[in-house]
Amino acid sequence: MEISNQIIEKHGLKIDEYENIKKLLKREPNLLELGIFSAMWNEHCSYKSSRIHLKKLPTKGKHVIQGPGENAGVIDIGDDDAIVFKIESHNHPSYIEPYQGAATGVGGILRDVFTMGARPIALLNSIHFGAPDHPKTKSLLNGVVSGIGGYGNCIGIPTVAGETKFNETYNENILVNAMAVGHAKKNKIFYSKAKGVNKSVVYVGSKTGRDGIHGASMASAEFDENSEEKKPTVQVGDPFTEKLLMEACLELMRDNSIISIQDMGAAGLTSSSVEMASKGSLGIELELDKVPCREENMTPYEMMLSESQERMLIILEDGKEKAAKKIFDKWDLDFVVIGKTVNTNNLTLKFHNKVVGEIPIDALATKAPIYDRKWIRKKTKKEKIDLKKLRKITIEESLVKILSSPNHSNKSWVTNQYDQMVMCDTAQKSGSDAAIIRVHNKDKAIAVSVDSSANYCKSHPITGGKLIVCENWRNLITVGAKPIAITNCLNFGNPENEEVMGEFAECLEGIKEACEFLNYPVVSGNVSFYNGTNKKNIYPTPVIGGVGLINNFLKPINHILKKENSSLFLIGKTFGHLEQSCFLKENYQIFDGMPPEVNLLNEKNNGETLLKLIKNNLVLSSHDVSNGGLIVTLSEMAVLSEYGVKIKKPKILTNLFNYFFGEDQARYVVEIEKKNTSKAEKIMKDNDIYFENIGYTQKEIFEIEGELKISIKDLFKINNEWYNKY
Amino acid sequence: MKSSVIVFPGSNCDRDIGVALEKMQFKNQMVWHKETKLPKSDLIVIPGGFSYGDYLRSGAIAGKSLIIEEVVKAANSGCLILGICNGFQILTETGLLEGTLLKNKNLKFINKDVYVKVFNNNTKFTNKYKKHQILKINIAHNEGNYFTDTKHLDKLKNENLIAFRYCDEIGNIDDKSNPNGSLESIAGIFNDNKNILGMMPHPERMVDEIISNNDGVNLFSSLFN
Amino acid sequence: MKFSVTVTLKKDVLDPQGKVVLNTLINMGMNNLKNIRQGKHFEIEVDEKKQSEAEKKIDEMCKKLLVNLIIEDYTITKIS
Amino acid sequence: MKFSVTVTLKKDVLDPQGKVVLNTLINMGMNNLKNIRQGKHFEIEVDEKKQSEAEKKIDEMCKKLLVNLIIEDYTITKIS
Ligand SMILES: Nc1ncnc2c1ncn2[C@@H]1O[C@H](COP(=O)(O)OP(=O)(O)O)[C@@H](O)[C@H]1O
Ligand SMILES: [Mg+2]
Repeated sequence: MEISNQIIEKHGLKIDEYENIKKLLKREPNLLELGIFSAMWNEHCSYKSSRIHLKKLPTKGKHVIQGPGENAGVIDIGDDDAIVFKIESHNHPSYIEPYQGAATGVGGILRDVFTMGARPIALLNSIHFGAPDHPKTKSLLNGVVSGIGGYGNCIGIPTVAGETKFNETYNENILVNAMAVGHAKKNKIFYSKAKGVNKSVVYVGSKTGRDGIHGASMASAEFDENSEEKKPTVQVGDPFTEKLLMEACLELMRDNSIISIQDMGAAGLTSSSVEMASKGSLGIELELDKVPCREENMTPYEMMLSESQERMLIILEDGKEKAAKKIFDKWDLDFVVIGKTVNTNNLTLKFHNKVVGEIPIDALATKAPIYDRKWIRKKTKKEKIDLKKLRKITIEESLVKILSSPNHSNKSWVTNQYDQMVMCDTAQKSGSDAAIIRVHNKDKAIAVSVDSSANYCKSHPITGGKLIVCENWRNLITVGAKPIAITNCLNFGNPENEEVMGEFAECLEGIKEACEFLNYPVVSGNVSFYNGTNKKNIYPTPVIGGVGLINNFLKPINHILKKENSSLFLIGKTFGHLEQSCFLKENYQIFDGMPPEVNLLNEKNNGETLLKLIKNNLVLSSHDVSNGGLIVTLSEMAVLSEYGVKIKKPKILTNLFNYFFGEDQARYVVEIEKKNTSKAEKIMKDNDIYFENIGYTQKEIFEIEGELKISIKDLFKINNEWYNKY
Repeated sequence: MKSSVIVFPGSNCDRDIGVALEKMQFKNQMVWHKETKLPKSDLIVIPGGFSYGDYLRSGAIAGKSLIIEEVVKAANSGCLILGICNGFQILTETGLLEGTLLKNKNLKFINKDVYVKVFNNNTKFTNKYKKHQILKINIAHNEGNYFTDTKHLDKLKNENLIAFRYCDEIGNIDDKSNPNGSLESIAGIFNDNKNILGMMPHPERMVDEIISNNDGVNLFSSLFN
Repeated sequence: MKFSVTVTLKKDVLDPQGKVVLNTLINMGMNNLKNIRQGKHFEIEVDEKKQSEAEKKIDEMCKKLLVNLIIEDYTITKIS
Repeated sequence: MKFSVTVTLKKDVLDPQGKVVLNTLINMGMNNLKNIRQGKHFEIEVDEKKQSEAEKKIDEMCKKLLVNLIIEDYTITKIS
């Protein structure tokens, strides 16, 4: 078949990229080869626009066993335990078919984790929808949440934390990011690098169908009016088969049969085989007649590009085929030797005894294009918002408005659809700053949280980048965990747009700076570009997934007030920063201005001091101050508790709105039993952190002296209405 | 006491119940569904999860597996059988328990802690609980909406075969405290001989104070009486 | 030979799914809608020469697995 | 008027349920079984005089709620 410009374009390749392909091949590719190039060279697999920026992130540290570059990152949590984790986006498929898109997103990230030899122990998700009144939002929300639940519940891994947000910037392009966390033995981690010539390449799992052909290119293309046409590429998830595949793989991993293992994710058989070969500087030869197919008459093109789910590629040690096959037979899964490693450095594809495609591995991997795309810095306007000019409201009105808003309403409508307890190690479920998962049979636990803040990142990407890392770090601290490392999912618009690329570069600068300062390395991640429609790009939405460690785990700390008449301390200084705050957004629809400033030094000191307080058993409950400011933080501590608060009027800021709704960073509220306050104060003083005693807890009533008095039952109602009415 | 936990492809609470049984001093064995012989056991547990993906109908395909014939034999000779969640669904599919579990009334998966009231504490499974004791216990299911015909329902009531009913914190039984639309708020039932218990809530999730609470402990310790 | 099997809930069995679907449709403004019941549908292909044999087989499948006879009814139709 | 709606998965779309049911039936000894695909079935009753009107309505229900057009096909049949 003649390769026309139209065919090239259909494959998401640029004409000069095609010229490059011809040079590398020293000839014209055939259609199969072109398809393979398009899959490997698209943004999703090649990271061509992001690579040079990602390189700057700190990825090393004393806990890091494996940084970015493998299926997932691996950290050391002491003894012989390792934690394996990663986050991934499934934005475009979820917009087209929310249930299956979200479900297969969960399935994909789980495979990334168990491929490395880890048993998954927790799932998280970050989901962003358009405005609630946008006609599509409701069904997308329903579909995505039940898809995430459907997959995780069935396979039996608890979904323990996440975030659910609404913003019209996602009207035409929702975000669905899923994170999986697994536990492995330190000396039993499996990698994708092939080794040795003439080793069996084994296909295991589900059969190959015509699902998702060109899914990876779709993930790297903007939507337009014709996106309906791309619909047939949606894959259907089969969590039952994934459960079998997971158990079978983990069983096979108990001995030393596996040289290399790689899940078939985006670009299926193509990317998995190329990646294994490329890492091992080897070639790979596949006999496509042997690929287990679900449909009749499948072509090599379809087999190589299919994104059927629940499949893996394994390179086995000599002589292990029989024993391995027995395991897969037990679990009723296909197990077929479809090829071998070779020393040619080529990907060689045979079909009906003919070579139907032959491509040098490095042309697909190391020689894939890398772009230093043009980008421009964000110009920010520094205009002050004059509160005096705004319509007058009371503190109570404003609090009610925020607590009942879609973004701040209680999320149990979402989280009740997820099995959070299966595996019986979830010590802290959704609803707190971070979830806590005990390491099975051990007296230690990990804490996990995902966070993002698109508004902050939009208004000032560098600060926004720093802020989300800090917020994520704080969320782990408040439950008493030492933050260890992060994964990140970078959801951005079209990288060919200079502003978008600028947002990307600058957010990464911020992330890098915060991670370096906090000693919080990045061990895995994912980039999703082309989020947007018709040149309207989404707000930059990097999502940070953090993992922390709790040694000597005895009982979970969370944000729910525990006792009557205990003291409440506010750690960190309040300046009253209201720009970009919920207060201005929810009450006045004001979206301008800069996000709050980040002071990494204070961030670190305040956090580490709170950890000391927790270690010394002085903290009854704690919560970080984030969106909505101090008053929202306090309400969240009260609504799920039997206790309210009595807060003194502040001495430092005269404007109560600045004080109570300001979103200054590096702050926490902690509840400390009266008898322990002097001990706690001493620790805080010794560590030179700023703190205020802001009041105490009391029964049932949420109160600010002379300003507001409301029962926590009412607050609870206000906070729990929205989802049920939606 | 010796226990066996039957593991189907897609079971996912098998490890959890295994851990709980061992903690409660059972000598436990896991039994893969393809086996044709059951080890000698005082208690057989069919665990929660999504056997065969819950495809077709929850519990239907597991109900046809080889090992189930052995379970039925054991049940008929008086062995104690406990089906939790998917296990309850499987027991109804095999006919060891009557009735069926339909989709939750809101058609959504529900995972949360709910309250149940002990209705019959005069059985092998429940003798350590007080009558009408209220337990806080976790549920996690798509199909927990128990349904049966009126004849059987009358029998359940008359012969005291209802083990647990959903209630609220202080014991009220009404539509509001019924999470899934279950007939008469039924959360668990016995067979005629009371040697088989099927229940939707997960007692194995409630045997560890750090994780949840200890409200499930007595279900297992009762069996030693 | 290809058959279709339709499985429906018996009349006196509660159909939570149908009920929710009905309410949703009514809320969406579908008036004059009186009732909806939801069931399952199977398309089954068997390699059999005689229709009567095939039907017998399909009936057996229904009884043994596809249908929960306590709460469901079924009908078998030949398609091709 | 009463209609039945049959919803089936499109041809190339994976049917995990059908696959498991097929394997189970084969394991149960049902030979000569070639394929099974599972779908949904609705029985819908509408209060409408004109059949064409009724059908239009049902078609709308399918498109708006009952059918996931991305992965499913459907057919509408009048029963009574
Ligand atoms: N999609 C979701 N999946 C699981 N948990 C969620 C989801 N959305 C929100 N949550 C949970 O709800 C709680 C509140 O979320 P959020 O307001 O984002 O918290 P924070 O500001 O502390 O990050 C958290 O415990 C979070 O884990
Ligand atoms: Mg928080």
